[in-house]
Amino acid sequence: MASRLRKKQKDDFGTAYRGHEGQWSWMFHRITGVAVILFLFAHVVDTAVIGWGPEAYDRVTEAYKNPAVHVLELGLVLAVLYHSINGMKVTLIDFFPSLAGHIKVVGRTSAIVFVVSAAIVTGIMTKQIIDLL
Amino acid sequence: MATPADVLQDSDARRAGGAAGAVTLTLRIRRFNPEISQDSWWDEFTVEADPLDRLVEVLHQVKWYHDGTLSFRRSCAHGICGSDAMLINGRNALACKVLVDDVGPRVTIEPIRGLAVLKDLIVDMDPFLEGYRTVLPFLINDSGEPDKERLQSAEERARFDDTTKCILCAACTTSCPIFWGDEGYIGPAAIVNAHRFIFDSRDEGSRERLKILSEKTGVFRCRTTFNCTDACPRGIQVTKAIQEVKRSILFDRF
Amino acid sequence: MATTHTYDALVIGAGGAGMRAAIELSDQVRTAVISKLYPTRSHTGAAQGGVCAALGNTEEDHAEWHAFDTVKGGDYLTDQPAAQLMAEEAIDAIYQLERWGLPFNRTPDGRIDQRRFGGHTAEHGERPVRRACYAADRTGHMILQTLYQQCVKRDVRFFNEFYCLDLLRDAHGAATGVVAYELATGELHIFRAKSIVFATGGYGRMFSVTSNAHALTGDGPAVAWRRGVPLEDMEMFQFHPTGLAKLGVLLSEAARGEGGIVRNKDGERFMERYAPTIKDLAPRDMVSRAIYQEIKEGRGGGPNGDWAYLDITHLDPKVIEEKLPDITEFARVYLKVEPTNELVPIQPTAHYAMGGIPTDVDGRVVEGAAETPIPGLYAAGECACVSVHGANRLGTNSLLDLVVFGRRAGVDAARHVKEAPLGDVPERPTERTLSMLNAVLERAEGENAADIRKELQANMFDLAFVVRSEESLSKMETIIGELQERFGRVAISDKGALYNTDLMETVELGFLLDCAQALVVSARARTESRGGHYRDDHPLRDDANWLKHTLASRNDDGSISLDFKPVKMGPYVPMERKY
Amino acid sequence: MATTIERSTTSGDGAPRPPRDYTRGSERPVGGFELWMWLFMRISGIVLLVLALGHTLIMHLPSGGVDRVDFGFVATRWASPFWRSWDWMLLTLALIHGINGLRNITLDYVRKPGTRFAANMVFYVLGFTLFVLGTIIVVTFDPSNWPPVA
Ligand SMILES: Cc1cc2nc3c(=O)[nH]c(=O)nc-3n(C[C@H](O)[C@H](O)[C@H](O)COP(=O)(O)OP(=O)(O)OC[C@H]3O[C@@H](n4cnc5c(N)ncnc54)[C@H](O)[C@@H]3O)c2cc1C
Ligand code: HEM
Ligand code: SF4
Ligand code: F3S
Ligand code: FES
Repeated sequence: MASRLRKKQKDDFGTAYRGHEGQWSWMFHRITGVAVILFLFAHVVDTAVIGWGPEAYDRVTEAYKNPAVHVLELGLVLAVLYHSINGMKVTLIDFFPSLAGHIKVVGRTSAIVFVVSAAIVTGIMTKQIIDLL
Repeated sequence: MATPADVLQDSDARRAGGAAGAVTLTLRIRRFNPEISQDSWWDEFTVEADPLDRLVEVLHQVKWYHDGTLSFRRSCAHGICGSDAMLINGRNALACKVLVDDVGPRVTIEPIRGLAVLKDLIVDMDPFLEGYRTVLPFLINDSGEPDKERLQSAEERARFDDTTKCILCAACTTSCPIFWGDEGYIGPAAIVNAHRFIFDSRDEGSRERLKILSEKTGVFRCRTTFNCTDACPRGIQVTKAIQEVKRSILFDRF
Repeated sequence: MATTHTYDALVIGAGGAGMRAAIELSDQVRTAVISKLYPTRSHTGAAQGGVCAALGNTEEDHAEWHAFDTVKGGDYLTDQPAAQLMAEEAIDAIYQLERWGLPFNRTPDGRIDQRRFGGHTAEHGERPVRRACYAADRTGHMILQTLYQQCVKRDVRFFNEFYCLDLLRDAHGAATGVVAYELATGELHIFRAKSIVFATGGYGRMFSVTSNAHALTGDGPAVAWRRGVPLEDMEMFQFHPTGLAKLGVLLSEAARGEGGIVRNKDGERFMERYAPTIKDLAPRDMVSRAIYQEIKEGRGGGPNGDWAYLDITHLDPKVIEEKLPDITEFARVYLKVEPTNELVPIQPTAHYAMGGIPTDVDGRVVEGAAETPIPGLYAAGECACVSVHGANRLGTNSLLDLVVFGRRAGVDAARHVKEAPLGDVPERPTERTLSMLNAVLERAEGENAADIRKELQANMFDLAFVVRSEESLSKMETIIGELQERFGRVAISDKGALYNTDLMETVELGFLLDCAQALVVSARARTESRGGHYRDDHPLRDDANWLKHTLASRNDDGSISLDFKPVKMGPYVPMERKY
Repeated sequence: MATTIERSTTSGDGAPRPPRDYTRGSERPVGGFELWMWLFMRISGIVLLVLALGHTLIMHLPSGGVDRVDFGFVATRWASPFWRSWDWMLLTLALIHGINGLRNITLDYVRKPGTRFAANMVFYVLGFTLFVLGTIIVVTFDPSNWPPVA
């Protein structure tokens, strides 16, 4: 009987929870974190190829010289940027609990810092991509 | 300066404006009844309501005049007992603290998340209260009792005032993305109640509590998403309290 | 097919009174607490203003003054020895709560702070005194939480969301157990015990405008009454002057304690006319009646001219934020009124039941004028009538009642456990409950309980509220008769076993009807005005004939007979109640 | 019916129990693995702010971006012990930081303890292997093993 009662709803998450901005910033933080660590796994391997000599390594880096990779590269930089800025925000709130009382200001500030720096980075890198084409 | 009579006219005028006529409200309610089906379904009800009606009374209208099987918990009807936390238009709130006016003509109501649904809007509160119990939510002071009161300055008292307001409604814990993923996480409500004692100058059990809270299910699972603070119907600065607890574990100071 | 549980002691209800008794009991004997709500959902948590004791922390005060105020506040229907005992034990009871961790507000020197409250005076009515200990305006919340915390500490056994539906008595009349309905499964349980403490709270839900929770339906008194226990002073119901208009949500008297003023639609501070000495701090019944009078004379505001106003705009915003945060929020949330610069529309609201299950000062339920205790049966809190509140309870005296008499009931119930054997329960203990539930469940079509409830509440509000008369009460009696009869044909749509709140709401309505009937019959008999009971056909107090308690009991044929018992007097001689 | 479930928040039998001394162990310090990992995440985060963000910006922003990167580029860069240490620290901290992040995620979403353990082991082994691999390369890389092709 007990187990029948305790059945969890299958479609528990049918609708989105309209949470605090912090819910979304955390989600992005998590997603960018995972993206970056997955990239890192790959990056260690590709860099390690250098141990097999210039031919091997340059073959790898050659593969990177195409626009699609550059778009991914832009994504990576933005991810690191976002994760870092949001990570700093989290760390600040962790070490100064009183900031939690001003989360609006803190959250907005970090968002602005990200948007501005992301815009600059995107600008520069897009230009590079365009130049390359 | 305005005389009382002036102030009065103002407020009466405002109220008269606010209470203008009934509105039609469509409720979309997520239903579940294991006696009927193992799956949940949606029901829609249309009711007339005053803009200043509480949503819990609208639910009563449905239960009393449309479908008696609709089940939900409620008691005080003014936000003090913590019975009726539910997911209203995608946000946790007490149905008795949301007015028709606040939610517009269409309202979606679901049970709070992360706790097993037992019937309609009723969820199993036991895991939630179990979390509460693990943080030793009672004053611990074994160094003798005075004849009268223990002294405490107004500042010391103010230190934990915010977290004494908790009514254990679970709105915070069931809004926490971490709790949705893992109900082993002790959850913001338990931490709020731990905070209430950790920062009480009369308490001597804080070390014990902090040890419990620094375990894998404890306070370090919090990712500062602030959903809890947003959801708390008592306006408790939940995340701030959690951060203070983290800090006091870090520095072993309280 | 019901599960039987055996304990030494049972507590029915997990509000302030129930948990206070449970703490006392569970330290000594095997105890279970049965509650239809999770403990912290109990309505004790709604109490705002404070809990009083003559601690003398902020100014001179004495238990004896407190006892006097209680007796006078109760319009001399108070049993004076009980009031004296309560005022004396108050002091330790409060210190005990503090030592259990209750976060009272503090004085500058770190002691429990105290505030003024209606009817509490120094030197026998000379001037208001600071006697109410408080924790902002959530004193009841803190008491409830603190007591629950102590229960958690003691690992008290709770049966949550179990509805007590029947009392079991043995052949000699002793209480030997209860029948409870488990909401989660729809199962019946039999609980046997040597001592049973009823602490089920009030029954304000019989009125349409009330500060009481939906759950306050008089279950305890009704269950006892159906098993032959008389109900005392049921006509004595308190109507609190400052309920939020239409909703009844309470704005604590603390608002007036901190300097709030009641005004009519012209902005006049009319209490100056009714109680020149203490004005807005007059006891609740007087302020409620004054509001009624103002409304009757055309000075009420609002769309129907039946509102008065609470004015706290002149208070320091800091005081409002620090000492009245919750009630400020109520006004903002529910009426969208900003109390710091607007007047809050108010209406008297059904608030507190002075009457209930008759007990002595040890919480033992007593029968008849001779006060013979029913072995094993106890009651405490709002469902009980000790009677310390007489005809009108003073603000802050109820929370005190819970802890003082909750404790005393627990102590005596534990003593009884140690002395008495486990009594027998009847052969088929669940018979009556089953037939009651099945009758409703099996009926395919019939009356809608909600209609009956609504009519009961609306009529009680019109006919048995602040002002009553022979005419209104006899009319109400007839209406209740009709409603009872219709209730016999009630049908519900939820026939399921799990969380059948439809069924339980219906059962609760039955309890309410019984309590309302007892109230109206008693009120009709009392041909005088005293405290909360005001008859405009008998506007004066009549000590010669009515210095006595009413005891209503139900006969087998459903009719009600009234009995009386004298008020226990003491040092205070009844005099006119002027403030 | 014996199968009744008792829904309540205690399982006790209602019997009185002796008071427990909660303050006894109060001299032991608080904290533990979760605290240190939590702290590590923040501190490594701050260091990574310089190392990782610096690394990405330096590598990807100046004109040419990753297109400049080839054997020669790395050889020149790693001629300086400063950049070698930089990259090694970045490697180490980012791996620990990232893998602990993944551990946190499994705590949140992987309910079965066995599966969770397995997932974490995969991450640890992978992380350790990459750490060893990376370290060997950073420490032992010597461009003179491959004389310039041109
Ligand atoms: C809004 C408000 C403000 C107040 N402010 C003050 C104040 O400032 N000072 C003051 O002194 N007093 C105040 N009072 C009065 C005081 O709070 C109550 O009288 C008191 O709390 C009643 O406590 P109780 O323990 O008797 O009942 P409650 O706290 O109401 O508890 C009743 C318990 O009984 C249980 N129960 C009921 N029926 C059943 C059943 N059939 N089976 C099982 N369990 C059942 C319920 O689950 C609940 O746990 C206030 C009251 C209200 C409504
Ligand atoms: C190569 C670089 C990095 C990688 C691979 C990485 C990866 C991760 C991952 C996977 C998480 C777990 C996310 C979660 O639990 O929700 C995480 C958390 C975190 N990261 Fe990073 N990160 C990197 C750089 C940084 C930087 C530069 C900072 C900036 C200060 C930072 C700060 C944090 C913080 C504070 C957390 C904890 C947040 C939380 O627990 O919710 N990280 N990181
Ligand atoms: S902290 Fe707030 S939201 Fe959480 S349980 Fe307490 S009152 Fe409810
Ligand atoms: S929602 Fe959860 S993640 Fe932390 S800030 Fe609140 S507990
Ligand atoms: S009914 Fe009590 S909090 Fe809503």
